[in-house]
Amino acid sequence: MVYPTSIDWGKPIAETALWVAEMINAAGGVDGCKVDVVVRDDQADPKVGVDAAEALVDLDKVQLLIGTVSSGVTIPILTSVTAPAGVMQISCCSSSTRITALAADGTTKGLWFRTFATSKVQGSVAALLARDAGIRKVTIFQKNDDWGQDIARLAAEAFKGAGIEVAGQVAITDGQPSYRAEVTEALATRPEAVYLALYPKEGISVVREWIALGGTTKMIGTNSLKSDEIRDAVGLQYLADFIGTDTSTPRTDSAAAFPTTFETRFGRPPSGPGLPNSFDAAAIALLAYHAAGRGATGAEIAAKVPLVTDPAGEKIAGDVEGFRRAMALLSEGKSGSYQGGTGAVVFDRYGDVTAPAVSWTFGPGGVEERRYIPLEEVGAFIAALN
Amino acid sequence: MIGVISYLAFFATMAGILAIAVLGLNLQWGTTGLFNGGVVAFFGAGAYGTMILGGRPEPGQFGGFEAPFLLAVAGGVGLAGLVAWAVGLLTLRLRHDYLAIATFGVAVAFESVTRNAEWLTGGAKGLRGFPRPFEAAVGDPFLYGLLFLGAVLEALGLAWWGLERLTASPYGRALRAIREDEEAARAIGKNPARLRLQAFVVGAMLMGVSGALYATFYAFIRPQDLAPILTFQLWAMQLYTGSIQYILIGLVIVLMLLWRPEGLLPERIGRRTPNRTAGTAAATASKEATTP
Amino acid sequence: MIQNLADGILTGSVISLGAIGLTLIMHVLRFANFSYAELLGIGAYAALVFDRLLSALAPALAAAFRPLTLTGSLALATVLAMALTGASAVAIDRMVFRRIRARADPLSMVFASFGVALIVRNLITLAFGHRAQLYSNDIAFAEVVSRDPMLLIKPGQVFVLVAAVVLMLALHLILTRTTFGFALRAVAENPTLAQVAGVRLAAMVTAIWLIGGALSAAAGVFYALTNHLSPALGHNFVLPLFAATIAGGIGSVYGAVAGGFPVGIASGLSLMILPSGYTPAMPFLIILAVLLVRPHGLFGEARA
Amino acid sequence: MTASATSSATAAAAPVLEVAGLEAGYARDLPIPQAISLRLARGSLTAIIGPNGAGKSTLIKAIAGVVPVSAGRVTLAGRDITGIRPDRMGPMGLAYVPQTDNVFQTLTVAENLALAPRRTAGRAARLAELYALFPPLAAKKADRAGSPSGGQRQMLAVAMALAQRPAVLLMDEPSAGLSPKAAGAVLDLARSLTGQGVSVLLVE
Repeated sequence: MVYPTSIDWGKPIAETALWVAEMINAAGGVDGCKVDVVVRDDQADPKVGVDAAEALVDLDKVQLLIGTVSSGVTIPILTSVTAPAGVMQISCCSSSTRITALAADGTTKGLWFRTFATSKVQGSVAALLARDAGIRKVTIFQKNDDWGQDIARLAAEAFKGAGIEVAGQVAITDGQPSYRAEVTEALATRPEAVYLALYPKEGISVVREWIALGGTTKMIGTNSLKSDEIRDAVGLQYLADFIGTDTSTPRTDSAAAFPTTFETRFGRPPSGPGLPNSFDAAAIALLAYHAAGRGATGAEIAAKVPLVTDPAGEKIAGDVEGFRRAMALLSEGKSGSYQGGTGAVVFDRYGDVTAPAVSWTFGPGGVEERRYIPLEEVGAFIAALN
Repeated sequence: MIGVISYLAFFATMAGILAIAVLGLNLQWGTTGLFNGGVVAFFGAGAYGTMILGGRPEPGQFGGFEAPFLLAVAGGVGLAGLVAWAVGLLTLRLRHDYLAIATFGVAVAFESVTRNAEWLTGGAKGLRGFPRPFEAAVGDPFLYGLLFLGAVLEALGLAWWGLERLTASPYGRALRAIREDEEAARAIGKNPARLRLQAFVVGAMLMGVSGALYATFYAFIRPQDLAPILTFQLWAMQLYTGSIQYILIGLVIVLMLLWRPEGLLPERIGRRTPNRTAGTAAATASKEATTP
Repeated sequence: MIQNLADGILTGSVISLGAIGLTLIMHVLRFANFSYAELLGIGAYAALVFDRLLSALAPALAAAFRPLTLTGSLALATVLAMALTGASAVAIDRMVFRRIRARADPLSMVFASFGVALIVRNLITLAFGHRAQLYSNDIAFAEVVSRDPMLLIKPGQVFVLVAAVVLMLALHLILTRTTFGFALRAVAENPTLAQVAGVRLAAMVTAIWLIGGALSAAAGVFYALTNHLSPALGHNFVLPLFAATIAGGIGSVYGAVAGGFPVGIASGLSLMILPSGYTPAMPFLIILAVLLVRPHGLFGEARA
Repeated sequence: MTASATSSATAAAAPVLEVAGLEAGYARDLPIPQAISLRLARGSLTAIIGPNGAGKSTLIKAIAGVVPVSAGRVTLAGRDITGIRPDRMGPMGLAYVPQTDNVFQTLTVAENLALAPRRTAGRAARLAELYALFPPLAAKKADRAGSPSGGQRQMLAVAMALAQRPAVLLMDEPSAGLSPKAAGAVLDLARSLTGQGVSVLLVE
């Protein structure tokens, strides 16, 4: 397993995956063997990540690699380590649509899966929410990295598809002393609302500057801004019109149960990003491993993934009991329908999942959910855009 | 056992690839005394040039000419040389810290272009490469890893041999003369400006080779790979090895940097001059102290 | 256009203030100090601590001078932070740079300065966390100075500009009216000759760190006043400070002042020519442009 | 090194400056004076002559504390001053005028002079004396020291050294780059100083 364990938001993601391994072991282990998870840190750096993955594949002889978070690290691992070596790779959190393209042209050899919906869902939902709010002209602030460029491009397409004018796209490179020039530039486009595809670090500067210069308080932001830091630094009085987007878990029992079981195990609610996704990635991967048998190769494990996520199969819960039942089913060659922290996971042929969405806003007590947008509505909207 | 060898081969491949860039740095700084603070720009030019020429076509993306591997690498290296030539014309008359920061700026500007010129470089998400040459034909990843390492070491050996020949030749002596005393070199009829530019371009082309192999190895290149820290890592390798024989060992020595600022072999390094630009003197001293 | 120019001047004043000490250090100690900009961070956070302490001790000080968000306690805290940062700069020199100076070459100094920068940044993170902090949560709205052409200025920025200019004037008076100032300029021009003329180099180096630290602290507070504090505050200024120093000419105090403004202004104006993603490259294009015309910077002299 | 020492005055019994077995500089890039010994009498004018690159300059710099001494001793009026910091030489009674870059070009003439006696007693009086001694400097007080002619710059450099009230004055090629007339004036000045009890050591 490769995750950025040295980074504060990366550690809980790794711990969640390890927790799954504990439960699988409690349920009897993969094909009767105790799962031994080797964790390596990628520091969110591509060179470190590739080195870590290479060591896992060569030295530890893994056939299954779980990881990692940043698409920029996941992609080189996929193209230079796991796919050439025939190792299956599953990630909780990489959202880049570039991986979809890699899967489409066969580079990933069907060895790749992820439990995190691509940026397309969020970008499209932003347009849906803007349309519903009657906004006709937006300007986009985008973090100038792969994620920001990706989601801003997808959002811009969605805005245009929904008949909303994109008046400007302003790139925000992190680590600059001042974003005043960028904000001035955006101000000149006189938008009715701004779309913020930013992280809190530069988001605070940009939003405060934007408001101080008299910019509109109508703002639509990505899930990356879901933090108290923004609320405290900008002030609730200026965030009344803010709408956030996020992908969501379906409103199923299994998804609803996840926070409770997580809190029982760790003594705190699952507040960081990607935790249910990490849970599901690990669970699906290990169940598929079980189905393939202890000596299986990466390709053999990958081939068993559809058995674990068969919508027609028996429902499998994400706990020790559920895993025990699932492994019994799989040993008999039957399929199951895994119901995890992100609901019933189904991969498309490129290893991608789709997801329902929510809109949220800042409230006195923290982030408050506004509206749940079911999978069907998201799907219909995206289809209508094209 | 095969796993250990395979991992070591992977590690040695990376080391070998970076060592080629260090050879380039050694020619620029060690031999000619040019303080290049923007190694990643030339490394990046090699990598991006190779990827654009050799990559597969993608919608909305310039490049993807699927050129044969060696042609793509030659193009990348040529691009690195071209960038170096233009940069050199502009900046080589500057000295020391000015040159360092000006070239550092070139690297930042280069990174900026790769991050933003999406049509050309794929933007921040990077540029996807081509399947590694002969990988499909070889089939076995372990064997292929060894073969790739062999090719890298061959390139490294070739570059090394070439540079050894070069530095031992009268031409190399002229370069060293410029580093030591430009006025004297001019007096004996050398054209320092032209020699410096040539050394700068040749060094940058070696960095381009390194970048080309790096991008080939990862089959992927993106702006984050061109972070300034890479320049400093290569500098550390160059500084704390001094002589090109020790460049591979340098990888390990980098780690000692923080708690051994005086270098690995302090007792063998000559006394330093406070009056002169002591960097040159120290580098000279350490280079000669470690050359057998 | 006018707006970008005005913004550039305001950013430039902070950069200039930070670059003054750096130019002296780079010239006298002859190494590119990559940890220097961390002094801005030290200063800004020190002022935060003093501000919280003072406003707790004397609540009357916590009232803001309208229309600024600046409070009496922060003004006092800034002065204290300047002193503390100057002292920290001297302490860092004694603990790290002076030892390396004695035995190794300038490149080791450069690498050591990287180490120092990392340590300072991590210490700040350890003590204050990653989160952005603010002196005051109020947002000071910009005043419309003119509608056509549109010109918006924040009162805080005007204050920063005035305060920065006052500090620079004070430094100018010290440099031109006192023998201490003559000695400082003498050291900046030619350290060896200054020693021959009877100037104690070690004492002047200490003085330079003190002055540089104090001015950097002021720059850090001024920046945080119109933006916010984060552990990366200093780091974000490394490149603009170098740009200002080189454009002005290493070793020239007036060059640093003159260099800060073009760097700030060009960063603002660059958006009129280049897409916003290219702004980080802007300071270097300025350096290149200046060095092409004047290889030793605007105010620099050729040196041996 | 092949330098010969000539003295205009007969060496007194107690030399004011004594150099014994001096070696200095670096093997790598400077000519090394080896085992040099010399004695300077009070009020004497001594010149060291030798070919270029013989190490005369390094010798004088070593005495002044600007380059490190690797062996030997320098004694000034009986006190060992070997290798002490250059800024402590002035108060000890030894002043040094470098060959080039010997004034601060970005400072005014007055500022240059004001630097030197910072820690000397009777500073105002001394400055007045110097301006009286060098009227051209008094006339150009407010000018940048980089602007006057070579002769006047050399004059300023000497004045800066004299401001420290030295017993011994070291001059490194004081006539280099000057017009014959200006060079003559500088040498006259050096000679006149010996009359005031200053010992002058110069290399040419």
